[in-house]
Amino acid sequence: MKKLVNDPKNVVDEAVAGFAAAHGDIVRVSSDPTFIVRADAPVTGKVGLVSGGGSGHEPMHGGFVGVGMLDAAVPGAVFTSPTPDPILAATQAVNGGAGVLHIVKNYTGDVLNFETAADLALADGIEVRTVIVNDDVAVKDSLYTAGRRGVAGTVLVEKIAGAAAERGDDLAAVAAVAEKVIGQVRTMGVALTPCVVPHAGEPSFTLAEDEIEIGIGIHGEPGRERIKLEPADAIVDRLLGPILEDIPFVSGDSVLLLVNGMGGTPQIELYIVFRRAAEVLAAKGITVTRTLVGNFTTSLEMQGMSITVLKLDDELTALWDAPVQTAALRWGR
Amino acid sequence: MKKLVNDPKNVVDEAVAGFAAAHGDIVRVSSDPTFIVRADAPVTGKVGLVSGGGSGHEPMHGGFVGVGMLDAAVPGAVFTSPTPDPILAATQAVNGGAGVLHIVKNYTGDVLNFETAADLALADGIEVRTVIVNDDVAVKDSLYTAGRRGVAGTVLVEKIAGAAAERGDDLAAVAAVAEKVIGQVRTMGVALTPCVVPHAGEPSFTLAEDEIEIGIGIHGEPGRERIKLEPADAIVDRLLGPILEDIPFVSGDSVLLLVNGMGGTPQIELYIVFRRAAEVLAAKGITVTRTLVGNFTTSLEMQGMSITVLKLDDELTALWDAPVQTAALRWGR
Amino acid sequence: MNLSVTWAEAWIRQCVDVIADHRVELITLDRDIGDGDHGENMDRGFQAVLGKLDTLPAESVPGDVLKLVATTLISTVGGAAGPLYGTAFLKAAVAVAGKPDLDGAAVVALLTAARDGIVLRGKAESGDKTMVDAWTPAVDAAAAAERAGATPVAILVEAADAAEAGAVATEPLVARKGRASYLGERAIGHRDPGAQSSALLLRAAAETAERVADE
Amino acid sequence: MNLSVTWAEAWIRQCVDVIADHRVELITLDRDIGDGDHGENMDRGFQAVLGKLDTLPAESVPGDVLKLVATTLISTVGGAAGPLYGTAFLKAAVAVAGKPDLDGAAVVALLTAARDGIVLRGKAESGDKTMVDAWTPAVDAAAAAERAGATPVAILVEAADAAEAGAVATEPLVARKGRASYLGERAIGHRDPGAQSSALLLRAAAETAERVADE
Ligand SMILES: Nc1ncnc2c1ncn2[C@@H]1O[C@H](COP(=O)(O)OP(=O)(O)O)[C@@H](O)[C@H]1O
Ligand SMILES: Nc1ncnc2c1ncn2[C@@H]1O[C@H](COP(=O)(O)OP(=O)(O)O)[C@@H](O)[C@H]1O
Ligand SMILES: [Mg+2]
Ligand SMILES: [Mg+2]
Ligand SMILES: [Mg+2]
Ligand SMILES: [Mg+2]
Repeated sequence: MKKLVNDPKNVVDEAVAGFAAAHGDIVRVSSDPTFIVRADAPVTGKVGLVSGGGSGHEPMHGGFVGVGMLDAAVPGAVFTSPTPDPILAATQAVNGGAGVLHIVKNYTGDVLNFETAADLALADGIEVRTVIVNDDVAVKDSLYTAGRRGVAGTVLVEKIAGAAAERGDDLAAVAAVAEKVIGQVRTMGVALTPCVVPHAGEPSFTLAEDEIEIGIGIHGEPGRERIKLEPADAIVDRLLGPILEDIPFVSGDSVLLLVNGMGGTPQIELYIVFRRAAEVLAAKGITVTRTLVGNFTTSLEMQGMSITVLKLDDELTALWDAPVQTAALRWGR
Repeated sequence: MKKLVNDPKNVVDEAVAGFAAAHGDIVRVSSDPTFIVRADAPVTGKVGLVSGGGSGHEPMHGGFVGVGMLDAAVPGAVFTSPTPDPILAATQAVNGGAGVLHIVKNYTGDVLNFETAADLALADGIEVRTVIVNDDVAVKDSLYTAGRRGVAGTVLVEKIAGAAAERGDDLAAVAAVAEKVIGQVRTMGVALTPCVVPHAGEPSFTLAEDEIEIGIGIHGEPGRERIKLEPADAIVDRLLGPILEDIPFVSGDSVLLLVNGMGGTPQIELYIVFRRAAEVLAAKGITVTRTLVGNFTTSLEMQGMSITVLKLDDELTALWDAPVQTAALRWGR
Repeated sequence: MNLSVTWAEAWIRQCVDVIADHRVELITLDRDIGDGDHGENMDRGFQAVLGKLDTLPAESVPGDVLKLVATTLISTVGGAAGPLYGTAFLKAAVAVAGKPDLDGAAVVALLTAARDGIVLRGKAESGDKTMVDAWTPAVDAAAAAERAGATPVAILVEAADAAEAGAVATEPLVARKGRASYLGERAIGHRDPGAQSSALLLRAAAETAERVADE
Repeated sequence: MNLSVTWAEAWIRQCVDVIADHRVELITLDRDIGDGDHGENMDRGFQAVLGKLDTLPAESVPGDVLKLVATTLISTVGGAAGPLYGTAFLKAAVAVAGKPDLDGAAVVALLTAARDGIVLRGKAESGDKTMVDAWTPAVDAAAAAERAGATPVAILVEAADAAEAGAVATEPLVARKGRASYLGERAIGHRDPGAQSSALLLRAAAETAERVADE
């Protein structure tokens, strides 16, 4: 294992300290318990947005804290959902009196820990609503599994719900916008290489030199199938198929297309992927009106990517375009 | 070699096409010869800024084309400087009548190809000035080498000179600001793993499982020394030492601190590095007033990073803060 | 002989050691069919428990020990295992609350409450390839032994044996809960890490009960 | 026998083949002490040349062939090698401009102009571990042979031999120009890729001259 770390046990604390040092204009950081809030939290009268989960997916979620997006992010240990204490503390720290929305990716650990924190916050008199993001179409039969996983689509939920909160929507309305995005966003990913959790010191799985994993999760959970490496275009087609069938997306739709790097993928490859994905969508009469390309929901140093498609309407488009000022996403201010 | 590519020969063309598809609001793309210009080029009366070089360093330079930064980027083949034709064409495309600045990283190939293009542009009646970026302190004795290399400091030159051009400075003034940045910026990098050029198909060099290369160049050129892997803090200290000695940076200085990922480094590690670098600077009485953390000047999927320190004054700070709207750097609009 | 707070504390101290000793094994199991953190999560949690055990008041009863474990695991483990084990110990604590020492029925109540807590939170059924597949056989074996008049020590030994067999029996299963469920058929042949850690904790319970009974 | 446009064209066609055949070798040499693209760059350039050779007017002279090669390499190779070889062929073309066929003195003038072009652009000196270390011995050997009255074919054979020896002689050197200069002592033991490609091009010149002379 080759990593730029000191003691593996301190990875998250040191990174959060570095994050605070780098982005003091946008965020403040609490240690013990560890969480990140926007510099002006709590914003009186505004719904607070809290997300979180295991670390190792940066910039998600800390990179999305700031005006127009999240009010707080709660990083757990690497690939391990945070405990209720910091979630509760973050919820308290961002409560501006209009209630707090928890945006939770659908993993047993995240769901249970956020659930406990929400119960405790409620007992504290804070109104909490929870939305569960589960955009990963790689999980086929969600009846016989822990259900679809929350992956890169989470970024779009956080941005759009964040804009709704910023314009003054109440908790029910912000939750409704978040649910709307969750209902219209689908993702599927591929891994070319595994990643190494610092405290584990060894790859989370192994792939032969000519193998890739289609439908990978963001913690290295396996996907639908392991196949031989193919040209980029063929891989894109494999991912887009299940995504487009699922909702389904149809001719005439306007969509946001996100090509997300898993952490170790050169950007040049992400654009090769984007090119094909845009081409396929165009051929189906689907118009890409908004785009995002880069590392947003990563798996440490994993090579690979995911493709996310979100069906847009005027409301979602306007909320997407609204100003945002975070470490990782910024426009309009 | 595992990459998301189709035919390795088409990597750059396909990526540029994808870039155009993803960022049509910011850039236009010309193919044959291949270059990227901002959507509103040429801007009448504004000095045009052109940079370029081998591909594989994305987002540099295409990701920095847009309002407030570059007017054009010319991508060569992977790790191969572009030929004069597209440089000339880009120069013509961005000439708004106020002349064009070529921002060139100090590699023999880049220097020679830009030189030819500048000669041809001059013959065409376009006034061209050239600045050569050479911020890499890893190259010790530049008398006996091809000279210091241009690495991540280039991003800062492009941003600040771009802001100067945007505010209406004339060609001599924009060139002077660029030279000022070049005079005050220093960088050094480290590689944990090599990278694989698509058409070569094999790693550009090899490092044992416990080895790192201190002073790596952005094409996998070797650095000062190959040492055993150390804790992140120790590596940071090794890079910062030569950087701070060089100008030198002294107590009381205000600086911009850039921690740049080489392409395959998890962001969590970049922030661990940032934390230590900020700590070391603080201990020396040097104040970090501006920051940048992320993948800006990469070497494909290489794991590693570089640290860049730029001495700031009020003028450079104001130019850094000025609005910028590119695919990879954006604020203020 | 009934089990006192001496046993409860000895049990938890042994859990600390056992989990530390099996940290890598649990990481490896979780790497095979999960995300490779189970051993690290559990070790982090029990190390935190170790740091808190000395804060227990002198007059504590077994339920107090279990409650301390519960709150500490909830606030330090994270992931799926944190809330699940946290709830297990919390419900177990409630089941034996106030009792200075535990007879056979109380031991069965403790184990049953723990298992029910896991099921309540995680909604897994038997055969879903989770820690429930260690706990439910353990509870069943304990109840049967108690009905047959076994001592608390013997009940815990039966429970530990059954939990170990239950953990082994997860190997041929396809998972329907937790991360391993994404693997489909590919989970077959791998032991569930949570079932394995459960078996370790229950074996520690039995061993410390035997030791305490011998003293 | 003087060398006509038939030779010039045959030379360049053979360069296309030789570079394609040695693409991987040149990439490997450049990976060792550079950035691993030299073979790819040269192959891209000469493939482009191949595509243009048929556009040469029937009445072309050797200088026209060289000029076509120069402009094509400049606009397709990139990197350091593109401008350097481009300038070499351009200066060579100028040196023999208009001449329908080349005697020994013209061949020496061609080679000298090429070498001078490389030095003009790249500012490398002998011993800097660059392509100059193939060209300068080649020019010197050619000049000596010409002074001794050798035929154009023999002059080119001498030049090719010297270029090959020069390329081999770069191995023990520390580089002072190009990317290999960053390696310091670590460049020792590796042959310079540009010197090697230069030797290949000059060997192609000699072999095609021999072949054309035989026909
Ligand atoms: N719904 C559930 N019900 C019961 N046990 C579960 C459930 N989901 C997961 N588990 C248990 O949790 C274990 C994994 O714990 P751990 O690796 O610490 O958490 P995570 O899966 O969040 O990384 C699994 O091996 C399984 O025994
Ligand atoms: N200043 C120079 N003068 C002469 N030859 C040079 C100089 N710099 C580089 N070269 C030659 O160019 C070769 C490298 O070419 P190539 O790999 O195509 O370009 P790049 O170095 O830009 O990747 C070197 O092996 C060397 O022979
Ligand atoms: Mg986990
Ligand atoms: Mg090159
Ligand atoms: Mg796990
Ligand atoms: Mg090269």
